[in-house]
Amino acid sequence: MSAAIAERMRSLDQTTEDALRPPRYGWAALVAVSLTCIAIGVYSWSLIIRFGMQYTGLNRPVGWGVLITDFVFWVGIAHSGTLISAVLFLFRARFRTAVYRAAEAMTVFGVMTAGLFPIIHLGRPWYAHWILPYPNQRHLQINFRSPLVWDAFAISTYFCVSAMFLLAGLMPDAAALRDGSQGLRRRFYALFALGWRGTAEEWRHHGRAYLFFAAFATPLVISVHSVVSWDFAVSIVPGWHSTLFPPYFVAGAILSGVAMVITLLIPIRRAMKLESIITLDHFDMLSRLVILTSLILTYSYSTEFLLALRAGPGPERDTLLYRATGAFWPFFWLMVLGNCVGPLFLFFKRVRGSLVGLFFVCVLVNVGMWLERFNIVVSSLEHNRVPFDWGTYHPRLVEIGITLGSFGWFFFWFLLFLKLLPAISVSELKEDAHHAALHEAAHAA
Amino acid sequence: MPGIGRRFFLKVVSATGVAAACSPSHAPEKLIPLLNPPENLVPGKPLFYRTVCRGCGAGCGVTARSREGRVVKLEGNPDDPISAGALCARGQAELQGLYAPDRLRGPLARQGDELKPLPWAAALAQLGGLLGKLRGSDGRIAGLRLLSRCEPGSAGAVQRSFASALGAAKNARVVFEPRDLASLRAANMKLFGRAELPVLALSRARSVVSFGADFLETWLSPVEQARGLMAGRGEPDRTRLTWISPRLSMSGANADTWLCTAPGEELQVALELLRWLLDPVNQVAALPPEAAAIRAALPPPRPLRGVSPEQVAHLGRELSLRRPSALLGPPASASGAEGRALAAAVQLCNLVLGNFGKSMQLGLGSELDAPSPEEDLYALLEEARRGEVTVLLLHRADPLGKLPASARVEEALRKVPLIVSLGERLDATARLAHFVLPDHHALESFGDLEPRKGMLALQQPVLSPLWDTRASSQVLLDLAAALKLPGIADKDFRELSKARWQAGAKALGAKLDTPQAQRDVQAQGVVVGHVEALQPALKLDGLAPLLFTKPSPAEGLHLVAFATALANADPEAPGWLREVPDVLTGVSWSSWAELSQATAQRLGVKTGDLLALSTDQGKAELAALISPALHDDAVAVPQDAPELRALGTPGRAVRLERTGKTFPLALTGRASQEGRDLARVIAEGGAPKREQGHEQGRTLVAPHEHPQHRWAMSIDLDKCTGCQACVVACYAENNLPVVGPQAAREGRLMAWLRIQRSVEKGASLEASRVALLPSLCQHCDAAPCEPVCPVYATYHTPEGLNAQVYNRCIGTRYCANNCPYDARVFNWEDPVFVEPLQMQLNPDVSVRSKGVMEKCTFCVQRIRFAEGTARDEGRPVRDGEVTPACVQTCPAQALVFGDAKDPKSRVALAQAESRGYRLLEEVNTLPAIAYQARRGGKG
Amino acid sequence: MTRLGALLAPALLSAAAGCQAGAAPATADSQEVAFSHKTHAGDNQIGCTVCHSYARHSPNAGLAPTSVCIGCHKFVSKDKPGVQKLTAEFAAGRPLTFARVHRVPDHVFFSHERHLAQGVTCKACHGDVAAMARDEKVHDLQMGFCMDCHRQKQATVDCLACHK
Amino acid sequence: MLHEPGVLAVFADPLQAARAVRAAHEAGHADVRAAMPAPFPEVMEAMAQKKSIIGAVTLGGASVGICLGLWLTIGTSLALPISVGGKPVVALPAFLVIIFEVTVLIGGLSNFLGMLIGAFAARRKSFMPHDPRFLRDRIGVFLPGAGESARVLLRAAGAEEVRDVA
Repeated sequence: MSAAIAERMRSLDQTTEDALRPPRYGWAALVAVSLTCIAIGVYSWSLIIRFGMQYTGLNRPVGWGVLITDFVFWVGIAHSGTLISAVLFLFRARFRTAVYRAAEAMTVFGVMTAGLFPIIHLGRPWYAHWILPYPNQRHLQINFRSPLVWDAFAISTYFCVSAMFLLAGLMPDAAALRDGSQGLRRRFYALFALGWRGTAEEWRHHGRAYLFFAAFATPLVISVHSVVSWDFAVSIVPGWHSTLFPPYFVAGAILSGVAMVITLLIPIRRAMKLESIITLDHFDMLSRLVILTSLILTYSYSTEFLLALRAGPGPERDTLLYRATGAFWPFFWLMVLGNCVGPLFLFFKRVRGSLVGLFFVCVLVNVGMWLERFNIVVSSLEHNRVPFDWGTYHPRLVEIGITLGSFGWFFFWFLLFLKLLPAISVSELKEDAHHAALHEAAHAA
Repeated sequence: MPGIGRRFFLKVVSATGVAAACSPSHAPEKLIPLLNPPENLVPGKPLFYRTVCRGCGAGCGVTARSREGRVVKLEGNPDDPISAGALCARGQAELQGLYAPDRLRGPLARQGDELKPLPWAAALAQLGGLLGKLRGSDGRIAGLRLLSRCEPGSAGAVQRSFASALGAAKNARVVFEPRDLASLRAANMKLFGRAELPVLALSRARSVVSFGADFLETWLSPVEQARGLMAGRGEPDRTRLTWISPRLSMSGANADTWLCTAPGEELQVALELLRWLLDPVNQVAALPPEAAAIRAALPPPRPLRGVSPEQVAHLGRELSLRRPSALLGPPASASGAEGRALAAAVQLCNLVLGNFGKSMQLGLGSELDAPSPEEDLYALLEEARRGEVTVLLLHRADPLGKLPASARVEEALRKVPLIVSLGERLDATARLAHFVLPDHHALESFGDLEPRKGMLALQQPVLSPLWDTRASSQVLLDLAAALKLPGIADKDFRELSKARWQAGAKALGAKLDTPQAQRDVQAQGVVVGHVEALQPALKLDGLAPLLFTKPSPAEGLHLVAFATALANADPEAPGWLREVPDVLTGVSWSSWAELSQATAQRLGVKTGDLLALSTDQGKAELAALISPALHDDAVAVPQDAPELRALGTPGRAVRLERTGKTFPLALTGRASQEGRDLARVIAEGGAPKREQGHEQGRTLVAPHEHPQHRWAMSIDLDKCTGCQACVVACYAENNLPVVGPQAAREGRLMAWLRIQRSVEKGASLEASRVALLPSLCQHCDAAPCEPVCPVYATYHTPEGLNAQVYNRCIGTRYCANNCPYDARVFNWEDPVFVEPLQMQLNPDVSVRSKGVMEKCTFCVQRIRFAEGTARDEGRPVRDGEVTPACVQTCPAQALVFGDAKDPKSRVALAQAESRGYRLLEEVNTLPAIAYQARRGGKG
Repeated sequence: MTRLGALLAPALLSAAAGCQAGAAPATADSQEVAFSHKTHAGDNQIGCTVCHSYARHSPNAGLAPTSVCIGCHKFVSKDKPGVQKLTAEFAAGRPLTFARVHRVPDHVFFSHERHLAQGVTCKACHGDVAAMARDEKVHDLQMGFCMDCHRQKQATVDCLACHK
Repeated sequence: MLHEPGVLAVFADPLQAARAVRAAHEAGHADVRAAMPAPFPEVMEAMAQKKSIIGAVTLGGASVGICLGLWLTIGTSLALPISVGGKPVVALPAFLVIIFEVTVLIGGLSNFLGMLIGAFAARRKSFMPHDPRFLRDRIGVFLPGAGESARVLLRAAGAEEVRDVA
């Protein structure tokens, strides 16, 4: 009995430590690729900084394009993590333990990526700090009535809280690794262990703190993407100005986030031999989340359109019809395919069960979600209220380069994380392991 | 805690510390004081000079605003009866002509194949020597010719005396105006014995009919005519305008009726109209005694293709009832016997309707230095080709660049051994010259001219010459002195001109006894005497041959040339005139060829296709543009288009082929308002329909009050002609950069004020209307752009302006997205002002850098200036004292600006007008700008 | 709560008023001639607008044209090397240059005329120049400095008063 | 680092460890200390610790956040009132977003710091011999200042090993 438990725990430690030694060349290659992308992105941005936004495809009337699309996309990606770990924690959903660490990491890096775009897309990024309330001699502060200021606050808060949430969970595992390693590695893990010893006293505080984090993070998740949606909903641009946006965006964010988690976990699981820990049941649960959120999204889309059509002739209707039939109609229908139709296949156990099918659906969702943001941002601006100014927008290389760079940036951090920190929460698994053992004992008896 | 230590923490902290510590620093700059203070120049304060605009023949008086010795803005001279304070787009752009980078910066002389710089003294000495050698025994040069633009003043006098003293031929001096209304001149000569152009008083006309005469763009005196026509607009019984032409041009867009003739059919229509008026059965009242004789001289009627007899009759009836009226035409592009015939027919209609002396005045047009008849010019060229011309002096004349290729000018010029060009820039002709002696720009020179009888306009430099140039007249005087020409005593042109205008002014009854009085007149800019218009006596002889006619042109495409208020098609035009999009087509930076939709469909042509046009004269390639308001048989090309020279004079048949290539036209704006009713048209006497379903001005929060002023504007769509003078004025006043064709294509024009167009398709082609809407920042009380700015870069000032603080802007572009009027403009790149154009920049307005949002400020600098003056004089700001550049320059006076808080102010009254409405009332932004709906035809 | 905020916020604002160093002011040394405001405005009591003659009726205060200097120095202290240099340069038709001490950025439209009309003394911004042998920048002339004075004197704090 | 003598027992099975803890309590050992790789509920219950005060800390932080948010938004807006879009200078609905975010931020920070400080303090005041196994697969129970009786008690509970900490 007792030996069995110890055995389980040991094997858990073993798998984690193995996971920290992923296939060397594959890993290095991926890092190299992401670094290249980052370089491309940095160069592209430098062009904008030096020569102005003329290198983007933006114009009058389309003032926002791919860069803002990327921003919303990455904020969305950043949403599953906290949802999975915090909300499911509060719901005591056990299946979370295996996957939440990776998801949280994704959240943190997602926010780190998203946070860049509000700065990149500025005409004068060197004055980006003016958007923050800091003491200055001008007697002039910032406009708290502007959704962009709300953004600045929401994003930074979200980053801090989810980072601390991640660190709190990491402490015990990092401590274990610390004691198991020497030299630089030891110091590195010591940094994350923050002196953790695993005494009952520490666990006492840790337990409470973790609960509160979950309690904070849950409303935060809702608020952050609501705020992002207000960037659009607060304006009076037809196609943006809608009270539906906050729930609609949150659902979308969760959908894209969970989809991204699945897209990442499937290969990670293979590459790091975590099959024993991240089982098919986990994916099954996650894909149920995908179905749920996708249905909510479908509902939102239809509401948006029905309301616009019921509103009768006018900018609102013109804009939405344009979205579906205008210059970017393929984007719109691809979005519908990815976000509404694709996930429906997950109702079939066969699709849900096969990782290939699941992976495919989730990639499709990711594409669909990016396109959704693009459609909302661009098509509404293309058809604003004055028909004389109706125009079109075509992304330019610079914007594509920066988008590429953002992916590079995200995956660079994520790869580092996989190499250096446990991608699964060992301590919580150990707790489970003990329960499992008890169950077996009960069965045996 | 093992591992993580104090040291690590400190590292992080110090790193941030360093980053914070870095801050830029300027090198100390040097202040360089003046040696001697210039009198009456106060740095930082504007000086105003009165002079004359020489952009076209109209001779509008202008006021030039000068700062620190640089003229930064041109405005109309309020004391001048022609401009009355307004100025057209081309007039505004004279400024860029002055600072044009391609202006000649010093004299050039030919050495071998190329023109090399040469000091003035040397150049004049050489030239004098050469001329001296060429002089014959009688001291004259048989082969000397002087080709000059029209100079109705001292300059012309000097040239005449020079030509007659040195030249032998009787027409040694030929006056050449490519845009002259020669046909009208000729017709007036033949009909009334007066080779002059009429002066129009359209404010007196109740109906105006234009036979394709672009009298609001370039024809005769557009500023004055726009003011005249629009004086009668706005009220219920308004001046009616009928437009008779194959193309609905800008002037046509202001018409209530459009008779869409087949190309070249205007003549027939005019004759039929005349015939109808004279036909006894129509019982037109008060026919003149000559009526019968005229009727006798009329050619037999011919069937009309484009226009129905009913339409003619309808027009005739209107004209016979609504008197006085004014019939205008033909356009400058009309030429030859046909042009003369059309002109004659039009003038006879005026005579029959008794318009002369009322709306149509003869005897006022200046007879000074009238352009020579075409024959003289062609004779000169022929002589040159025969090698009889030995010396050709050109003063601001570019025959090679302006005359059709068929005139074989180059061949002629190559035969001339000595060509001297006295111009501003190295135009086509000047490239062939042996001496290029650059003239001052009009704004740099002294002079005087007689724009019309009983009027004297004084020209004075508003800044010291930018380059090493010299007044042409002075050059001629110097040469005369060097050659000891008999009869030319004067040495100094300025003195000569002064003596001349003072004499003229005295003759007009001006008091000039004291120097102060003389200065006052100079400061006035114009001397206005009184001359009565005369009743012209019709010369019946030769009437029949004059009213020559030919059958309406057959089916098939014909070339039509049209004038535009701007000069987008003219490669030599200044940036403003090229970049500001043509008001009807939205084209900037290139020439184009218009086809009707039907024709385009028939030929399978799309806008942007490169077409090969060919006539019996030659070929040219032009970008196709599908026009919603053009006769199916017409291929319309802007008259500034250089390609037109190859194709020859308009009216001739033209063949079209697709080259398969496309041309990247820079097009701006969609010519439709999708039924959103932004530019409203209402039946005469009716009131505009109000927005339904929401209460106006109702907000959740209390409206904020404006303690002192609430600056507001009112725009009368019934008066706006679409001439875009306001747009160009805005460019000039507010340092708007010219971004060039590429950026224009990408929808990145920087204009703060634009004229939006929308074509309202009617049942027939003729029924389709063009609605124009000047659109600028509406300075909303509840501006959607303001609350979304994170850094307060835009906000609402206590005086009701929607302010944009450039130096605070970080460029989120959120405000632009959220502006329902798309009134905000983003700086996609750093502005470029090619040397020396930067000298024109207005020092009272920031030059914006890349990444910054900008927009109309209601010319806040001008508001501040007026408020400052008022405060210095200890009085409140007067109504009409504050005028943004656009309002100031509007020839039609369609824009009114003022303080809406003052219930008696003109703007407050205008805003209360029954036709008044605000743009996009449904979004409830409470704009400061009120529009007055246009009154559409008979409703 | 509101009132408390109102009370505290300015404190926060002015807290780090100094922390924005901005551009390093041009120093008064490296002047071509050792011009001393102390001698002119101080000891000899020459009014500011004698040399800065435009200050009262223009946004620019203006700098004394060399001829104005000569006007006095034809007679006064001709023995001083600086004055001799001045006379020589003037004779040669070359203006003397002075290192600029006070400057505001291009996007600030400051008007001497308006401020003098409202009775603001030169001292208020330029410090007690009459006591300076070498000019020094006493106030940073940054926005905070202007704002302090404008609020204290209840002058306009509308952005467009200075930025256009 | 402070150091105390006592008896340390190592368990493989959380249930046995819990049993040991309870036994120790019954035997009158008020101060029983433990270390383990995960917060096994049995053991934690047996330890019968008093509730952590982190809740209070976090609540404090959050309320500070609320005040900071109010002060920042309302205060700065009143410091230089600027009219935008005809909206009131103090627009609470808009400010609520900021206030919420600041609240969560400060609350979260204090929560995290509270936890760190709590853990740090615990390490400072009550000594628990460290052993890497306690972070991996073993549970340590430590009775400070105990003697032979404790050793017996712990062995009885099923400890794998029991040793004195001098």
